[in-house]
Amino acid sequence: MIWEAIGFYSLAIFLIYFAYKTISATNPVHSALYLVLTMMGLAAIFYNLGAHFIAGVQMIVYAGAVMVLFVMVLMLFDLKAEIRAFTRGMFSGLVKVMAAGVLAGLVIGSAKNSVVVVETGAPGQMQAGVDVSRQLGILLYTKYLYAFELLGVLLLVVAVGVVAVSRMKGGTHAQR
Amino acid sequence: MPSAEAMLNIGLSHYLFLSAILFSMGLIAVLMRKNVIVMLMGIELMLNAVNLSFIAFASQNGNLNGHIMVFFVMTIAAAEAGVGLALAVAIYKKYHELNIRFFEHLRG
Amino acid sequence: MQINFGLIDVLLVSPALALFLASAIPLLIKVLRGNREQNSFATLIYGYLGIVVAVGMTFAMMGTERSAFDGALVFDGVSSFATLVILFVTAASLTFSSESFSTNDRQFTEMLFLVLNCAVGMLTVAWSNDLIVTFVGIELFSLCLYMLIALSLEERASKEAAFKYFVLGSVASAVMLYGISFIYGTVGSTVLPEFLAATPNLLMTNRLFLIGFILLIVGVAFKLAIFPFHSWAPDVYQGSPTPLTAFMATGVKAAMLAFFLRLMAAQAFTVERFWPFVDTLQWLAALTILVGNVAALRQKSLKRMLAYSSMAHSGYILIGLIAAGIGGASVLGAAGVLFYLFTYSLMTIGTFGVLHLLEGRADSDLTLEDLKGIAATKPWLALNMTILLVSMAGIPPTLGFFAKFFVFSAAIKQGLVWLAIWGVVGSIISVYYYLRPIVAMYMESAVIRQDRVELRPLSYFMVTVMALLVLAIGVASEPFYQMVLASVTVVF
Amino acid sequence: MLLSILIFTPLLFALIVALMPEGKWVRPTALVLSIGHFLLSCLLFYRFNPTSVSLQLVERIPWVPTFGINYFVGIDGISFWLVLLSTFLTPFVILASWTSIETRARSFHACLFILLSATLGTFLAMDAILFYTFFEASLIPMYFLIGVWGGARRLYATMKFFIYTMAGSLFMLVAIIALIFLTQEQTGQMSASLLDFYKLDIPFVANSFMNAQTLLFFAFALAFAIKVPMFPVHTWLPDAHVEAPTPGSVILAAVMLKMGTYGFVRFVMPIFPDAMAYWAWLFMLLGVVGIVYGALVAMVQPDIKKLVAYSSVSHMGYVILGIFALNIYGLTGGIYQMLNHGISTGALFLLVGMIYERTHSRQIADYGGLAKAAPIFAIVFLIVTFSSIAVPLTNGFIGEFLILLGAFEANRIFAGIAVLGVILGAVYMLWAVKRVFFGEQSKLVENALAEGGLDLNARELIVLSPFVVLIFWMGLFPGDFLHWSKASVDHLMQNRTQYELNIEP
Amino acid sequence: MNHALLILTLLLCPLLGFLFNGLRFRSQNGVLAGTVATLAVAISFVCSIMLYVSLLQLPADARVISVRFFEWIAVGNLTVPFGFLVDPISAVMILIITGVGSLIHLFSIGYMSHDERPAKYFAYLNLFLFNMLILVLGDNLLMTFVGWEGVGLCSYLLIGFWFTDSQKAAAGMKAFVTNRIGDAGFLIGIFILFLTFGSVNYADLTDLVPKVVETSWMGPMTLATLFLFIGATGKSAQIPLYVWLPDAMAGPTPVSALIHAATMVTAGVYLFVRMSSLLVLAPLTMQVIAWTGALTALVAASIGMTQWDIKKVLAYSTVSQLGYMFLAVGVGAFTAAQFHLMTHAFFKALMFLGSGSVIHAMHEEQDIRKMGGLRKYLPITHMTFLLGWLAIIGIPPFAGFFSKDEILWQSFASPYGNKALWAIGAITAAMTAFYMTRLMALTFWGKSRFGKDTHPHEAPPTMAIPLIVLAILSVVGGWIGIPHVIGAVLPGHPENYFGEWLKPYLTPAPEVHGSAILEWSLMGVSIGLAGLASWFAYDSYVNKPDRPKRIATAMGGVYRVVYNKYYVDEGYFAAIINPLIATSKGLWLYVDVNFIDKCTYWATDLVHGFAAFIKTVQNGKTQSYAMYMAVGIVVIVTIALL
Repeated sequence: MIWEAIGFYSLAIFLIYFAYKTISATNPVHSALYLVLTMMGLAAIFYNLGAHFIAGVQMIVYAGAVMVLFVMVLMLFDLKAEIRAFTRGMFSGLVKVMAAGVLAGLVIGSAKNSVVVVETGAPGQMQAGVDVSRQLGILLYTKYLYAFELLGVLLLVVAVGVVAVSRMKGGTHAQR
Repeated sequence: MPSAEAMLNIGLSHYLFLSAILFSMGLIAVLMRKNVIVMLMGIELMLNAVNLSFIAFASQNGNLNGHIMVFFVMTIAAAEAGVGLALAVAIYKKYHELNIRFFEHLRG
Repeated sequence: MQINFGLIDVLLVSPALALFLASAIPLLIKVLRGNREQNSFATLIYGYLGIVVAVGMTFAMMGTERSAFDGALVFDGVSSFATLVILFVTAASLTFSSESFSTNDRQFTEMLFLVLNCAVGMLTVAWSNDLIVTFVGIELFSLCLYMLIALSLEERASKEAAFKYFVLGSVASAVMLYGISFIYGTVGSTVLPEFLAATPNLLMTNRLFLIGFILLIVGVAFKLAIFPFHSWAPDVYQGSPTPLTAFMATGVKAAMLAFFLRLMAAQAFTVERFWPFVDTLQWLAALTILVGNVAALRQKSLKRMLAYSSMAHSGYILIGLIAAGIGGASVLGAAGVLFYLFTYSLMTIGTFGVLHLLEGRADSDLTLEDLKGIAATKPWLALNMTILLVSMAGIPPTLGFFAKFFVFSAAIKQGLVWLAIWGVVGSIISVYYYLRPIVAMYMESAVIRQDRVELRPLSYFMVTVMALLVLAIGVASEPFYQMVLASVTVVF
Repeated sequence: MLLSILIFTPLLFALIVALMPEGKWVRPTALVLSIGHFLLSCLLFYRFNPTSVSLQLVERIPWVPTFGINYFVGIDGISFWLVLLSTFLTPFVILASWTSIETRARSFHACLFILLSATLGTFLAMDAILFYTFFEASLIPMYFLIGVWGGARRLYATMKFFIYTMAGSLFMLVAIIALIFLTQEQTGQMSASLLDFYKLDIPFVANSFMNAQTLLFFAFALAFAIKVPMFPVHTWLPDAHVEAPTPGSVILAAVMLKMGTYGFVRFVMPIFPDAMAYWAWLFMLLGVVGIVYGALVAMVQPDIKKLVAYSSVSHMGYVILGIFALNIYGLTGGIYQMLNHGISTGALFLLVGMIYERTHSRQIADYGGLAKAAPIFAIVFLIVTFSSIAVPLTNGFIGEFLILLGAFEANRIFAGIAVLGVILGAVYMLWAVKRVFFGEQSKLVENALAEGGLDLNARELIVLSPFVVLIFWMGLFPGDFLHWSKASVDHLMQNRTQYELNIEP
Repeated sequence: MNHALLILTLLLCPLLGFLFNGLRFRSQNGVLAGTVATLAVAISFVCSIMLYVSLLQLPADARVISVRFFEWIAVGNLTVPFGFLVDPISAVMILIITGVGSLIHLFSIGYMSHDERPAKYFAYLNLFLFNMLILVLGDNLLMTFVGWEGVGLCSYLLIGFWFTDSQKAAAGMKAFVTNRIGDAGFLIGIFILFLTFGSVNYADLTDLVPKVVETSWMGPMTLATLFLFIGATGKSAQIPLYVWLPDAMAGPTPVSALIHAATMVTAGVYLFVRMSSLLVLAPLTMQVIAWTGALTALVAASIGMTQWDIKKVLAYSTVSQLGYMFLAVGVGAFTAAQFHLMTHAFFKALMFLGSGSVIHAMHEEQDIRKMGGLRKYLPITHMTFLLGWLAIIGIPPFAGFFSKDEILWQSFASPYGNKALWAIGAITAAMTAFYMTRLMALTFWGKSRFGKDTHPHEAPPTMAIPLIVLAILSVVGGWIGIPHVIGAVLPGHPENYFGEWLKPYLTPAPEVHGSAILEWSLMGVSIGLAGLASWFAYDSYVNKPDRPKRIATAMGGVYRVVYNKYYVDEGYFAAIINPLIATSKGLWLYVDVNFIDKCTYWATDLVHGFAAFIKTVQNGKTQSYAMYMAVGIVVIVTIALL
């Protein structure tokens, strides 16, 4: 138990630190790299929570693909470190920080004294001895088949759309 | 202050705390960063925080809907990142600027 | 482990399939023919074909309540109604797009692809019975819209609008998703009926669920442009090409309202623990009406004005939603919402269509000045616009009046008299800005315009149809209302 | 079918006129159509049974049955004359605008016909929602009449007119909806029919504002008060009148203002008897203030059309006073005064318009000595003036006398103050007459004389002569007119608290 | 002949005359217009006589001919017939009206021969007679009111007949508006009577009214009669509403004779004679009437003594004489009032016509300082005027003597009267004698003071005949009402025919307690005073022309005040009219434009301000929008969690 706690807290501190660095680094490239670290930390936590498949996907899709995309784009723009990381405005800044903080506080406060887990006979109920990934697959291709296919459509749409947008006048692959 | 036992007994709420903190940090990035790319990173951070919350609940609830959701969210987040970056590229080409404060023409 | 789905499920989702196929075919043709843009009219025909098939399938499947994919999707009156509205506005805005300067160019095929898939996303939201599916649907149409806006030839503001919409929309989705995670965590499921069944109990005991529920509603409210989540709407509406503004102002709302109505069916608002939020929601409705109508007063850009006005209409719809949610005679409220939705769609498509017809260039942002003297040069268009605006102001015997009448009736029936009165006050303010274009068209002398606008027959026809429908259904609203009533009674 | 034909043929006419080619045939066509319509409406004299207290010539077709809304029209003594007034005025308005409306004649006549249709619908509707529909719909053509063919500040005036009126009526809509649900509560069936509203028993608490009947009463009263218009919500009227073209002013004054007072009689009086009785003092007070205030302000107006407009405020104050006197004299007088005001103020606006057409000035100060330059005009104007200031044997006297008598029975103080209006009415009208018609001829008049005749031509005389005839006919033989409404009015007054209206079998 | 037909003819003749002349108002043919109009009135006069004869044939206590043509207004309990009533009271009136009226019409033919619009003039005149006949014949208060307003209307038209003169038009308007004030009171009186007794018919009222004398000011009868009296003060030019009558002299002189001397202005008196049975039940009102009448008589007479305009003098004289009549009404001497009404109609019409003849002869000159010695030039006018003068100053046996003396005696001896009233009456009589003699002296006697280019000429016969007829009437008119004391000593003991005629229809004059000797001596006093004043005036203005000026200087301020008519007009302007106009302007500018409209502007400004605020909030910054969302979420969640 104590080791579990130590593991959690060290991961948590790791995560929060790098998340903080992500949002405060003046150089966007640094931000992106810190974000990669954060994602990896999250993957560790997922693993810790028994979501091994998800942890793997997190590492591959996020830390691998998405963040590489970010870094690529940043490199494309050839950005230097900025003088200021944040937009101006003392008062609005304060309000923003407070709003975000209070939101977190509200969630934390509520979570602390009201987490009640309802046992349901949901179809996704984990069955002992069956592999999580297999169950996931079954769910995806039965109940969430439509959503899954939709996801495919989504990706296709994004592919087509992004290309189209980029080909626009003034885009990276503009035709005129 | 919560008791030491509560601190040490890692449960759902700890993960939720962590998720909430990460979520609000992501939100702060969106709210306050000048650079649009970093704002996009903030959004990714928020989505990740939500994922954390899902996974924590899933392990608590013992069903896989959470995992499915996370799977979907990840895909969508990737797509979103793609679209966001494409838009960023588009506006960069137009304005040669990534500072969010330059995009305030529509107003009033 | 049973796999309980079959052909019937595929048939049920066939409208979406039809749309997707219809969107893919011209794209395929384009790719196969070496990335050469086809005749836009041919492309449009494919789109129409898909829509027609979708409409046919919807009608074929209508009548009984069915669910598909193990309860992930549900097909009942509300969803078929929303489906029809979405398909209708898709057809209309496609028509406008094909004749618009800012959308009809070498990438019209991609454009059509995005629009139709956007409609698929909307349909999914309207059908979904599972929060996961809902979320995917929302993301699908949102992403499509971001890109559609950015695709506009209109250079000045569309990129900015797309980016703003993207950032704010993503934040809103994240928030909504966060709410879904809480709901999932506390209910243990994302399936809507289970969630709704557990709602009354959980609202009493579980704060996390409460937050989750509220965040979910916030996510929906963002799409509906409810105060204070409305700020994106005017900027985005103004920056988008007009046909797409019409599309997103109506289609998105249709989809989200169908979903919202499902939420309201839980009668969560009857739970005492929830009353502070219900009160807040009433205030939000009031403020939405107020802010929408007041801000519209001082807009120069007509599109922006209509954006604010559509925000105000959302406020009226919200009144109906609240009336539907607080128990008692909810049917009235729900029927009012759907009726208003339809009315709103007609009027909005129509007015934006008129604006689109008046636009002479890709990046024109029409102001009142541009409307001056239209009555003399384009009398029929001016008459259509007048009918539509009068309907928006809610003056009988147009459809707009009956929409307001049904919503106010529901509110008064449910004891929300103050909201009805507030709505009335909003209407009074709104009269001013709805009349101003009429003033400009009829009562002020024309300004000489440089750009000649050629005839755009399809759009013209569409606008006329809208105006005539607004009048005709207005005079004979009963059969239509009966239809709406029948479609909501299953849910409520 | 007669009533529906009456209501909807003008729409057809509007279509016909709108689709005609622009040219010299537009006006004659419109004139012939409107005369035909008037003759059609004269059929009412044969079809309407004045001795019956029931609703007659009823047509009832379900419209929105879910809410108990019907297309339900019918006529009784209260609406009888208002219908005829509307149909009567239209041909003359068209004739009067023969030369003054120079642009877009087709649209103009189409607007007039649509307006006619809406006003007839308002007076004939026996279903609250139908009434509301016509009540609101009448705003749109009038909005165009003022906005397109109006004077310099027409945009301001037309907007003010529209928003003011709309503001009031929307509260009425809320109240109507509430009443519909009340019928559901009390009879088990939703109904927007006035006949069912009359049967409602709406809870009322004296000395309190927050009770159902009082609130509903005020919602209705506000709508109608703005329309009438009563002090202090009258300020839209002068602007609208001044900017409106002559036909618009005439219809506005003669017909549209009546919608407000008609609403008081048709809706407020039988549906909210307790609240009406309890708050009658307030409305009598406002009516009296309107009478005196309108007269005083009219007195100092430099613009003759504005003067007539304020005199409208004063005259309509009498109608309100009469209605809220809640006795047979006041009510009969009020209804009679509605007609009188339609005739005399309508004629005044016509006259002002005719002279404006020649001199292009409405400033009283610009005139002088007109009686010599245009004697026939002066004579007609004087006759109408005497009608307006209620000289006996003209129509105005009957109405004012009955109203004041009724008011005196109800409240002596208010009636005493209202009598001041009789004096002030003479003051402002005759003062204006003196400044415009008497004295030396002004430059304006001389110039106009030099350009051509100032006096009325044959067409204008034809327009005005029926007004003059009516002024004396109504003043000398009011029985001929009251006869048609007497049964209904008596019935309403005698059963005010338990009013029921049956449908003539 | 059928009574209904008779009455119809009586009424319709003037109306037809009006229509005939009115429809050809542009006509310059004065003779045709005048002849038609005069004929119309003459036919009416014949009808009146026939009606009178019809009455005579009825028994003395049932001399009532009542005709109802149709129901005019019938609402609720209120039924007003379009009905007419000929009884001895109205018979006297219609005789006077049509008789004097036809004479004045005849006179007008000559007088208006040079006018531009004679047809219009005669049309108005006929219309006036029509209305006046309705007034006196109406069998209910409302019909009376119809005529009441109608005559006011015609008076307005006729005073402003020469409307191109703005002053004259203003005078017409003043007359109408002042009358309207009275009419408003009249209306309230009708309301009170109707709402108390449920009827407006004279016959019903007489029956319905409880025969109880009211002592409270707030009693219905007192209030009603007081309000009716307000009406009468307007129409009959009593304090405080008399101011219009002198200005009304702006109209053509025959109009002044007919309307502002003989007929219309006496309507108030007629009304109270008609309502005498009610009036006696309200003694408080009678007090008010008596004192108002007396004061009016006195004040008007005093002003009359200082005026220089021949018509103004006569106008104030009329006001003063009307005061007498009201004094008579107030003391319950209804017969006397009616009698004086009649004699006054004769001699005042005569004098106005005479003055018209003078003015006609002097080419529209009205200032008596520029006349004098006209006796030579205008012998007929002078003779007739002289007879009128004798009548008005009360020299026996001229008409005025009998009526005026009756009033003075009653005001002294009646239980409603007192010595003060008599004293005022007597002083007024002296003043009347003074200013009338002054008028005679300055106009007809002494040296002529007009320029050489003026050549006064005697009136044509159409003008002379009415003068002569009226002069005869002024002489003999009084003989039908010879007081009992005088009749007792005269040969043949002529009875008071007039009193007997009216007696059954009037509330009998109260028992007079006083001896014949007292009556004789009072008679002597008044005649003596009148004679003295006349001699003084004659002496001052003919023999010692500088004396008046000396007296005026000696009187100083008092003279100035009286000469300026007590500054009543100015006072009304300062106290009522100007403040009213200022208030109205204030209401318009400050209430309508600057308050009510401003309020709506404030509302719109509020809305617009809010719109501006929203526009600033909608600042185009993506992050601000996100912030609104975040804050909104926080607030909503917080509220929901509370």
